[in-house]
Amino acid sequence: MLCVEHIETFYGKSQALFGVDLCIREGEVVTLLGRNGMGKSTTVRSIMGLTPIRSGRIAFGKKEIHRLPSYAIARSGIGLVPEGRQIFPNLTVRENMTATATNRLNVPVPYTLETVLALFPRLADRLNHLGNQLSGGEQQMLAVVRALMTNPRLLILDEATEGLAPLIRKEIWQGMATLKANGHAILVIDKNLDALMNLADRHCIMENGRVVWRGTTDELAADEGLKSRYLGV
Amino acid sequence: MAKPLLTVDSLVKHFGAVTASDGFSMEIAEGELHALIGPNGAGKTTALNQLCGELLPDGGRIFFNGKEITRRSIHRRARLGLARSYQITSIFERLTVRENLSLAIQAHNGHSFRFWRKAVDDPVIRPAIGPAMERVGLEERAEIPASHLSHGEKRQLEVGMALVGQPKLLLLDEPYAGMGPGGAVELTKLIRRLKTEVTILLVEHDMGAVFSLADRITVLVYGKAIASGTPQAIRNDPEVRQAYLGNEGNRCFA
Amino acid sequence: MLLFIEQLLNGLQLGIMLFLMSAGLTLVFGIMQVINLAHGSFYMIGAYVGATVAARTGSFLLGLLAALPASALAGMLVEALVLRRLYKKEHLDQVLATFGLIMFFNELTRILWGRQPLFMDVPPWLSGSVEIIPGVPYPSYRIAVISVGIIVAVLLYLLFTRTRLGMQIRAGASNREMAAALGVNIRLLYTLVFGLGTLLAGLAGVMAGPILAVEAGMGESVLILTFVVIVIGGIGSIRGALVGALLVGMVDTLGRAFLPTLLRTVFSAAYADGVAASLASMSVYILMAVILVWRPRGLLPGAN
Amino acid sequence: LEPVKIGMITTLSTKAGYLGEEIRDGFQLAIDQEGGKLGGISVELLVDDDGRKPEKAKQIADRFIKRDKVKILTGIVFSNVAIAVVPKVVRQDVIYVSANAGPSLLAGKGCHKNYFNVAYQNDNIDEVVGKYVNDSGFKKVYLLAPNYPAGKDHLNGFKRYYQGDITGEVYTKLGQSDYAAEIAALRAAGPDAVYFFLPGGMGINFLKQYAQAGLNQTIPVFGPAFSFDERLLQAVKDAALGVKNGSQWSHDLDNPANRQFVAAFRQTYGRTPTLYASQGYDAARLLGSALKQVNGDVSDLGALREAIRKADFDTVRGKFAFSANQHPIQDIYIREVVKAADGTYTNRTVKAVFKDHSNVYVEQCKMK
Amino acid sequence: MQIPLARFPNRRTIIVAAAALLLLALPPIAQMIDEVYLVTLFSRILIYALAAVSLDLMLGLGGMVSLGHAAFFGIGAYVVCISSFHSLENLPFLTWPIVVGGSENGLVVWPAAVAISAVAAAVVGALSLRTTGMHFIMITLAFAQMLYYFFVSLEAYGGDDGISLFARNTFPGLDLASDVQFYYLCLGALAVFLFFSFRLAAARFGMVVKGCRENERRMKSLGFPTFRYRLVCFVIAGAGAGLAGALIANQTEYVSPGLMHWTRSGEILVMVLLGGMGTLFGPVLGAMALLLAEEILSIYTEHWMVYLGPFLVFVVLFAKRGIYGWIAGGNSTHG
Ligand SMILES: Nc1ncnc2c1ncn2[C@@H]1O[C@H](COP(=O)(O)OP(=O)(O)OP(=O)(O)O)[C@@H](O)[C@H]1O
Ligand SMILES: Nc1ncnc2c1ncn2[C@@H]1O[C@H](COP(=O)(O)OP(=O)(O)OP(=O)(O)O)[C@@H](O)[C@H]1O
Ligand SMILES: [Mg+2]
Ligand SMILES: [Mg+2]
Repeated sequence: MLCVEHIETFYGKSQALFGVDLCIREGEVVTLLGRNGMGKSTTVRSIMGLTPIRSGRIAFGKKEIHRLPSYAIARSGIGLVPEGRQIFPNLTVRENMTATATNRLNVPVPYTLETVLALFPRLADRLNHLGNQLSGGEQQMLAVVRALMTNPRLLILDEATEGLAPLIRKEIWQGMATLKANGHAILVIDKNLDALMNLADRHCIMENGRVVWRGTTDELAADEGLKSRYLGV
Repeated sequence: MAKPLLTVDSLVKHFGAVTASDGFSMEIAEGELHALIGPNGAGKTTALNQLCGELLPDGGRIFFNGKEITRRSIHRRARLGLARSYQITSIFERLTVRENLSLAIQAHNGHSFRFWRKAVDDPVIRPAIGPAMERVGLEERAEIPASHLSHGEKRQLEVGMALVGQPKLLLLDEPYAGMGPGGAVELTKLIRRLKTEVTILLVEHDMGAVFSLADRITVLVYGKAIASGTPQAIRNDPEVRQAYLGNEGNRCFA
Repeated sequence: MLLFIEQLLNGLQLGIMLFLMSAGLTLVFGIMQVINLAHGSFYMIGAYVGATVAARTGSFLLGLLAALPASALAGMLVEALVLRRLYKKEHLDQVLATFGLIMFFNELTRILWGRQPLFMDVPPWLSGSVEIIPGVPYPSYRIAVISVGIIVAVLLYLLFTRTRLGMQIRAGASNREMAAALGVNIRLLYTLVFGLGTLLAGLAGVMAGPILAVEAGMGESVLILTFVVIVIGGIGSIRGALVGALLVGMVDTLGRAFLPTLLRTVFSAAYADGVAASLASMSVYILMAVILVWRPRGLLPGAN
Repeated sequence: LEPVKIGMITTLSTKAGYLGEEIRDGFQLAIDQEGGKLGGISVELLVDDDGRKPEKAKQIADRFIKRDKVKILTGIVFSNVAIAVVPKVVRQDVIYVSANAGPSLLAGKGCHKNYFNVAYQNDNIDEVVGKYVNDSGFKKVYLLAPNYPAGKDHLNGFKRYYQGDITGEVYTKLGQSDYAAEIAALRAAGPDAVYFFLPGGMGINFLKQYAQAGLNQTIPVFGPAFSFDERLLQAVKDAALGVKNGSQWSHDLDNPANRQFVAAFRQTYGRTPTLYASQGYDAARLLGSALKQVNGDVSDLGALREAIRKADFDTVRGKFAFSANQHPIQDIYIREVVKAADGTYTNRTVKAVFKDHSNVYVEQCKMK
Repeated sequence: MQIPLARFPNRRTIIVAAAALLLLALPPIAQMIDEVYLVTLFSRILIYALAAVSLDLMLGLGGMVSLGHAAFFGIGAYVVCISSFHSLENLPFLTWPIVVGGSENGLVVWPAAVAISAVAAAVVGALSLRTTGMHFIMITLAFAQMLYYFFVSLEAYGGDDGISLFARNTFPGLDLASDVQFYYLCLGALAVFLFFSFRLAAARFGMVVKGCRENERRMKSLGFPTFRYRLVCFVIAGAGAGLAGALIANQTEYVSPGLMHWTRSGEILVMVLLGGMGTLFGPVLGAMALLLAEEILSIYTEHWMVYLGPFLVFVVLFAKRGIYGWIAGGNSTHG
């Protein structure tokens, strides 16, 4: 469904990605692993068109998207939970959720205000608070909810469980499992390896702007050296 | 138990209808690593903000090192030896890593109404800067503006800046956020080393880290401390389990 | 007593007129967070186009109808050519660029329309006066200005707080990148909002035309006052702008009207008049300084 | 022979830019009529815009004097700019001929043998209205001016010849645009006439709002010519209709020089000249007469000064001579704003109130 | 800041050296090509450059955007003119408890101008620094406008008409009536202030102020009483503007409230931005560019603003970090 072919991305003059390839199929959960500063978030930003690629190709479904502006990429059905939350601080919680909410792909059972509030009751009593008045974890929930409510076909989670309490984190993983079951594709970046192993089908490990290893969950589990070499655990 | 370094006596803080601290009390003994945990929105960051002076409490008192500091300004608390790192990264984006750290060093070495000598040549700053960079593992990034660091590297810098001033009490608000699995291991090592030098209050949702590092844990729910004790006691406390841990404590350490 | 009520009304009227002028700036500056010093230029463009068309056709309404699209188009053009490239840059780059635009527009009007002020008259159907309070005839045109101001206030308030468009605009103001990544065509939206802002500036210009001199550079004197209004009210909130405008209008009017009398009770007449006149000139700025010292973010700051 | 250079420092930008434009156009017309000459001597007019800023004007004066070796300067519109520039340049052995500003300082204590004013002393224009209002039997007058020294000077000029009561004397903010509060207070005070000095846009705003309040039907307004020149009037129109104002010149003054000037100006620029244009024109003609006498030789400053002081030219005002402080002795008129046959708004001379009027600062002037 | 001076002959040092040489040699050159008016033009430029550099100290270094900087400029100028007025008229300012009369001696008056502007800056700063961002811009504007209207209605000293300086101040060893000597004095003042600013920017104090610009909250939690540092920075900038004001009063031999109008503050701000904010040397180029452009364009066309306006826009869009950044290239800020 999403095909990233040999993309190179620069921040100004410094190159961050050196030919990254990545593929996600319908209904699949793929992870991006790697140490800090290896280019995971940059890959995500490139896909979303936030940091346009210098060369390479990105296709989503049948469409080439790497020359489209961000909003068009999002509208083609990709939802993003960015790293560092990035909720809109000057909007209320309710506004944060509804400002960009749509069901443009006509999902039969869309995420709506009611359904997500059931998922995160904590947000329900904060509906009229401004975004920047929320606690860190509440902001993180909001960022997840905001992406869900665009009802995407592909959901990208960049450190989406950062700062969440264990119980909530578990809820999120369960939610992801449900999404996957409903045929959504998911690209996850997270440090919580255990949870990822339960959820994901395939993994990519990045180092210095390149994908240096890719394989299935079983292959990853089998190779302990891999983890210590690339992830430092 | 050693004498308390910090005593918090029934803090109250309201934000409109929300009561973020609701008679919150706790004590931190000199030399211990005290963890503060609790569900999202329980009021942990708010409590830290009141400790370091960014928010003034509506009620209650705070004692640090024997002195009441409830209404002191932020920078004076910092001078007394209270340092913090922020949950949402808060660094000097357009300054280089070196400059970020050198500011942190300056802060703890007398006033800075020095208009003539270059800061880089300052006899206080010069020798301290190298070790400081080494400590956070950013030597190679020294001349890079902080805005160009990756998220995780920024977190390292964030914690590093709080450490530089050799504080008496270090408030760490979710230092693990954004650290990759490898970084987390490194950070744990770092904090373990720090434990021997400084008293630490750690707010963290990474239970692995909390249970392996903390000497004592206080659990905050809805602005109140519902339990306080050793990790072992907390892990087995049914109330805590229900409000916060689920069965995670078990899974990691049982 | 009647005089006092009349002066209150004058204060209200000045306040609403100031609001009308600040409404456009509230959009551009308060909500989009773009510092547009050239905002006054669009006010001027509105007034010039309005005055010219009204003079040619003899109809105020046609002048109004021509001025609105003219200032909106000019605004969108400027946005697309210049400001669009500056959102990501620092605020100060916007200051420099729009300062240049002021120069350009002022001189351009001088070239196109000549150096002397233009004429614009109250439409005949608004030229009478009404006695709202018995014994105090009040010009109908000013009542029309008040009404337009209130309508604009209500519409803007609804647009920003009640519509998704309004939310998306505010979202874009705090984080363009995220808004785009969530599917908002922020570039188009901003061009349109900027156009709406300059359209409102043009509206204020046309409305002011019959009361004030229509001349090159007319925008700057208004500009500073509208910035004052917005800052007093609190950046980013329409309600704040309204409150700020009313406050400035009242303080300015009442200061001019009653300070001399008040001071005469203490000082000699000539001295009192002198001091009162100076204080009245400064009153708005004193008000702003006091409010900002007391509440550093203005009276009703928008969230940010 | 090299053409004689004349430096014109004037205001062409800012809201007041049209004033400088008028002076320049009037001056230029005189040169063009002689085919690039004044008094038979070929001249070169250098014009620069001071942007209404005193130090910029000084900078320009410096450039004119040092770089272009100009011996004759003219053109400044505003009194404060003149006060900043003139004392310095006249000490540098340069003749300054003012074509508009006539501040009291330069007429009195600060007078100088190299400084001539061909337009008026500032107070003249108010004095004439004061006298007229007084003679017409108004007993209660309300005064309005911006809160700055020039405002007070102008009102003092008015009061010098007006003997009745003053029901109110209000000083407004410089650059004020809304006069609703002042108008309400004025109505409450119930005067039988109003005199205002509000130059430029302030005057337009006041007149429009005064008319909209319906007061122009009940309480007559008087003012100096500055708010009633032919270009401003096109922006005020009906609101100014019937207002009597004071001026040393009007386009309908019946003398051959004036008839010729007005016709030529209209033909060249397609509009009726204002008093500023007449002053620019007179300044040029005055200089022409002097240049002719010294035969184009500006190196002998004494001779040039003498020649200027004679004022041997056909002024568009009919009669003109210099007083001891080198300001005009001239007739001063009351004019009325009327609508012309072609639908434009203009002034009609009502009567000459002062004959051969000088100024009160002569005594203070100890010319060196 | 530590980098540019360390790596020796780089583009930046070359530009600064070239500009310094040019400015030093200007009077003889002007004499040679018989354009002596250039000397007065450039002394005006130097004075505005000094004002712009002082603004850059708080703007570029401290991130404090002031739209009221001209107020301190004006105060400096007024101190000179009023003091000379009192000295000429033999009117003491104060008769009790001590007699303080006017003076025309530069060594007395200029320090007084600097001190009084600094005091004014301290008062304005203490009140303004409670706010940040746009509010700070506007509150500085408010104070400047108050001062503007105050001087407009201050009849004793000429009000809106302004007040003339009968003759330039005296200065031991120099004849300031000579334009060339005055020029070198201005150049000297600018050079000293610039050098001081460079040192300041790299010193501990400069680092702290930069930190406050980036993230004041963090500075506080590191233990800095940020308000004090920012206030001192504000005061130093105000004092610099006061010095520039004292010089402009001598250059023009005249001062009026127009010098404090917000548009003047705007122009100084534009000089800083045009030259390159935060570069300290950039504002010198900015002042030069803006004033020269005005001067030259207005010789050729009366509609010079139609060209100057788009030029400014062009600089913003295409010259990264102003003129200095454009010719010096790369990372030319000091922070
Ligand atoms: N805005 C930026 N400007 C310049 N360089 C950047 C920028 N953002 C990131 N980089 C650089 O790009 C590289 C990749 O960063 P990226 O954020 O993609 O890493 P990451 O794998 O997501 O790390 P983390 O786990 O810490 O979030 C890093 O070396 C970083 O320094
Ligand atoms: N400025 C504010 N205005 C209104 N409510 C606030 C404000 N700051 C915090 N709150 C509320 O107070 C509660 C406590 O917030 P706090 O940030 O202390 O939580 P926390 O324990 O740190 O949570 P987390 O683990 O998610 O970071 C939250 O519900 C939050 O919404
Ligand atoms: Mg990342
Ligand atoms: Mg928190």
